[in-house]
Amino acid sequence: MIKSTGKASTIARTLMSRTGFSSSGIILIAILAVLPFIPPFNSEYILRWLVVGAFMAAQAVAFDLTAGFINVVNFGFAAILGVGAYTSAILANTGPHIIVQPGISPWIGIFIGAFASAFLGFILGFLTLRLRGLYAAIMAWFVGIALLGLARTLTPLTRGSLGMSPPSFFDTPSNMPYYYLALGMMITIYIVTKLVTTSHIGLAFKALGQNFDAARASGINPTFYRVFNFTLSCFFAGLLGGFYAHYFVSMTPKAIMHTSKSVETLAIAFIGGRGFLWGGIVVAFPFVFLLEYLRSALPQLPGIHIIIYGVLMILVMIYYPNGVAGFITELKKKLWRLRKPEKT
Amino acid sequence: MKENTEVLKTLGDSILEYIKRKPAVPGAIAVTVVIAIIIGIAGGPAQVVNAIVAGGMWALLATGLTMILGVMNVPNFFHGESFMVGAYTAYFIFTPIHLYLMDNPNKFLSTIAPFAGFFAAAVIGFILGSILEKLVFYPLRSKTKERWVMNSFLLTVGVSYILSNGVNLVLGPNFRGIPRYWDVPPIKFFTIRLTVDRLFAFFLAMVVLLLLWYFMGKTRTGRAIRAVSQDEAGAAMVGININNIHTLTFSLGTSMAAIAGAALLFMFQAYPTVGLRPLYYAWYVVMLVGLGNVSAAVVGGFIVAFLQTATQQFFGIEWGEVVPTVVMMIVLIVAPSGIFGSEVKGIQEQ
Amino acid sequence: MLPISCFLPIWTSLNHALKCKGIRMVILQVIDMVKKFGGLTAVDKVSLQVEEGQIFGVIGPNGAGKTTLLNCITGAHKPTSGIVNFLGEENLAGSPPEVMCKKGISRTFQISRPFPRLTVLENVTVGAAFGAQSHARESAEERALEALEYVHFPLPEDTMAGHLNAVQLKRLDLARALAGGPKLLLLDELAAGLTEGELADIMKLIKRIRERGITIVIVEHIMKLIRGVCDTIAVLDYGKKISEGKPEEVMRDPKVIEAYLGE
Amino acid sequence: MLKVENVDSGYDFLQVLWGINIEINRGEFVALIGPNGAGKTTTLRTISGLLKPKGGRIFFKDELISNLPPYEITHSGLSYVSEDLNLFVNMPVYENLLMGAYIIKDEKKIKQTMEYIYELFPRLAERKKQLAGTLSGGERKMLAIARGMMSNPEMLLVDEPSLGLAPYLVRNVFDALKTLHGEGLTILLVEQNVNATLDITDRAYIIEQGKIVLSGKSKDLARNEHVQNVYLGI
Repeated sequence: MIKSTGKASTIARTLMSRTGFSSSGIILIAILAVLPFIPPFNSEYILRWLVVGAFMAAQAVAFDLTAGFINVVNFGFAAILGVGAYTSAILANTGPHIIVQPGISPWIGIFIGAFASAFLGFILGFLTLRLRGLYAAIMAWFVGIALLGLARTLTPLTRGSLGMSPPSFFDTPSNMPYYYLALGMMITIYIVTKLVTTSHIGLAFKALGQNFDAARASGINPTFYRVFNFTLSCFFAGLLGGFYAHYFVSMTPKAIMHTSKSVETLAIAFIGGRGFLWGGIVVAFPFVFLLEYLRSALPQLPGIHIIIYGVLMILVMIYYPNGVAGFITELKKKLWRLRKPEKT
Repeated sequence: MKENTEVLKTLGDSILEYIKRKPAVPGAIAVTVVIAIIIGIAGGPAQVVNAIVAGGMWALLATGLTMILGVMNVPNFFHGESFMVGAYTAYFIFTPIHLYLMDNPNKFLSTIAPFAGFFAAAVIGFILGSILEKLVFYPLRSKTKERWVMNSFLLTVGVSYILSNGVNLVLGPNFRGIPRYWDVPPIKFFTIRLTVDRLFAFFLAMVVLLLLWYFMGKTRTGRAIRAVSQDEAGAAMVGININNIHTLTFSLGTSMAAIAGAALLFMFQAYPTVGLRPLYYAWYVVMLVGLGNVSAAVVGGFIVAFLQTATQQFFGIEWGEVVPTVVMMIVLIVAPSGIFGSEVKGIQEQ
Repeated sequence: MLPISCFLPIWTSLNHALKCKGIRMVILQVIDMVKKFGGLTAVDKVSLQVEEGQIFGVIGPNGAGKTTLLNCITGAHKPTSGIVNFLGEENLAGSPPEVMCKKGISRTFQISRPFPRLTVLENVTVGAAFGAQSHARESAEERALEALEYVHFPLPEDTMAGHLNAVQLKRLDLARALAGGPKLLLLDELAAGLTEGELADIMKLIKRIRERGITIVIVEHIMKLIRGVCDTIAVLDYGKKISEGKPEEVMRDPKVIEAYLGE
Repeated sequence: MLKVENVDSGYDFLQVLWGINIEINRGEFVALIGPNGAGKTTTLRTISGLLKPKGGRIFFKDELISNLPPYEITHSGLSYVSEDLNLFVNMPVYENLLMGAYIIKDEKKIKQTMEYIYELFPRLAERKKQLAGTLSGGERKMLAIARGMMSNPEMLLVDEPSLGLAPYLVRNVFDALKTLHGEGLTILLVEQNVNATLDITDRAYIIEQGKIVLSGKSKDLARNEHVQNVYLGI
């Protein structure tokens, strides 16, 4: 009996370490889970910010899978997210505004949308296969612009710039269920990404991202791993796109697919720390709060939040290229080194 | 007589040799000519002329971009914002003069008034470039060179969003434009009607490019810029102050984009995100011809302008971004470093 | 004096007889390899034969095409023409590097190519996990540790590879190549920049690796190392093979003395 | 003329030089000899300013230069010909030479120097208009040395000019250096070709593992037991 609990706890511990949840990670998640019941956060108004925070955090994790590991900045990320959103929205449509009325439940549509995005990611992976670093980033940007153009052009399906109003997930005005849905998605995406990146696949990603030729000479097949990486990252993007469609219930091509949306995700992921995955999560919530607060407090200064994003990103890139997560990790190491002599 | 044929023969041989070495070059030019002829037949010669005018501008923009890339290895994402700054500068310089001239007509002054706008845009662009280089890229460079291309690229992305949103904050999202610089009737040329503004924009682009060519090829400083782009350590060894050359190059590139913005004010009104399309086309040219390849960027500008005109002609204006991207994908699959090949060292490294 | 070629048929049949008895097998065979860069012919019709268990040296002045030849064998460059046979598989020339690695050819680089933001252990684990004898992650890590120990890596395993110096990086490269469990190991100027003591150390290490049953091809500048460990050497000059044989013989070849050893 | 005082130097995570002392008088031809990786190139890079010393001071013509950026050191009359040459490969030979004279503004003087260089290296005169990237190995070395000479330096630092050259070309390069020295140039030469180097230089320093272990007249060093053992293979 005792032995088996011991075994169970070891398994739990390995699972914890594999999924990357340290005790502080568990505490963070617990706090996020009870947050909607604690006073300033239990108003619908603030709750909405929390939803956006979880949504941005999940995006940052999915984005970091490509940017932080295989070193390709996917500038078409927002556009691919938009493809997921549009697919799900079109599938859920019942109204006469567009030519098809499949009326599929959003709960199914969101996955079909994710697969559509994954397929695009698959293609993007192949397209950028022979291109390295910068070329791949610019190519992804072009693809993003083309997708945005398509969403605007295919008016019979998307109503073009007028935008669509897909149905919502839940039949309630409350943000509460959406918050848990977003949080759940964030945690799931994080766990899956972490599992992949701590396995030997993640090692292959990092090797390819840091020295392409040496990775190949060590027997890593670049085609498989890069395409796999893009496909997975874009699958998550599509999933989040579906969430966007059925949460905000109104969308235009520019509002979700524009390059500036990719840049927002990029800023959060990079300020959080490239290749750390959890950096984006730590940064996303305070950021969304700060920026939403600024937006509501200073309505006379439109776009101030993007300027702050920009300035912070520049400062981080110059003075702390490993971001917040890198800073925390180093701090921890230093503290640990300080504590060590006391022990002995 | 005999000498002449001999010269022609050697010339022919060297051209043949060149074609053998780089078959993509005549191919690209041939494709462009074919597209131009098709446009000419389907849309009339006016379309061809318009495409040539636009081509001059994309060439100017792409040259600035590719120069910064070649010399500093900085892939500039705020080139469009430099364009925007040029447009605003020209607007704020030209409009008051224009209003004054409406009350006190003066033929000479109204002829040269636009030049004040262009000149101011060039100067402001230059100053902006120097400030940003010293403020943003110099610190990064002195800090670390690791992952330089990607990091500097992300810095330019940050700068781009700060600039466009900053302008939005200060000046608002309103469009500010002018109908035309010169209030004179368009020039008629067979069936083509060409406004003086367009003609002049093209002329200005060509003059700037010629001046740049002279500067890079024949002057001491221009040679120093080329030297830095080819071997930084070697340049330092012969006594070139690399930091100054970097700042100068950056300022020149920014200034060129600003001139383009000023010259096209009659077409692109000034507003905070006006730079997006020019940025897209400048990058399109640079990717198409190969990163850092300055002379090829000029040819590429025209190729892209014809491609763009053809897309609008045959698919409609709303396909303006979709079709070129598909073409780009095909080109990059065939030639991963552009039609004319990349000349930037280190850009492939990670 | 009879020309040497008269003895060739005899030598060939002798070799064949030995091979039939399984005494020495040819593991790598390069036939008429040519590699051109634009107008420059970097490797010009080079043929090599490396027997199993041999330490084979390739020497020559700078720019003689040694590294290019190596790149053509490992697939990093696509040869213009020529044949590569390895371990009984015919005509592998032009296969991508990852395929060659899986087939059992590992290499080190002239200028080491680490994964700078991975630890030393992770660097070597990459080699172990994706090399010729790839296994699951855990056992890959064990084999990586073993390889690090084998090459006497002097620093802790959790050092970031980006913080190593050139000599340590060469060791890391070697450990990574070994961890893949190769049949054939190609070493590109492994000893550049070493002191006398380190040189003796690396020579011992190379011999130990051979004792594990790994065939080794060395591209090197340092004659002392070549003389100390190689069974056979080939000399390249301006892309052509100008001599081949036992080190002492080759050193006496007037062509080699003229081209390489100089004054 | 050049005085290197207790210099420590190296790269980010690696110190290569440990308290190097070198002193060279005007008009001397001095060699710096040592095995691969001993820090010869690092020494030259540190003197020329491409690397910042971690400790110690360097004086040139009694002026402190160890805190100056490389281009100012070139301005003060010290020219460096590096091991990897650092030529401008997409420029023709004459433009490379022009770049060498970057710090000189007097056109006439540039022209004179260029003519003198062409006399010294007739091979370069023949290939004036050829791109530097298409020259052969020996011609490149010549061009690098010629470019170093174009700034009319008072002292030349030359890093392994014989590396990868055929023997007769090495002799050419060494002859050129000898001629330059004969005309009053101070030279610090880094070499692996110990025999030939000790033959043409006045004095030499031996560097091992980042420290100067021996110094003295070249003739004496050639007879030194340690040198004979390690470098001359006797």
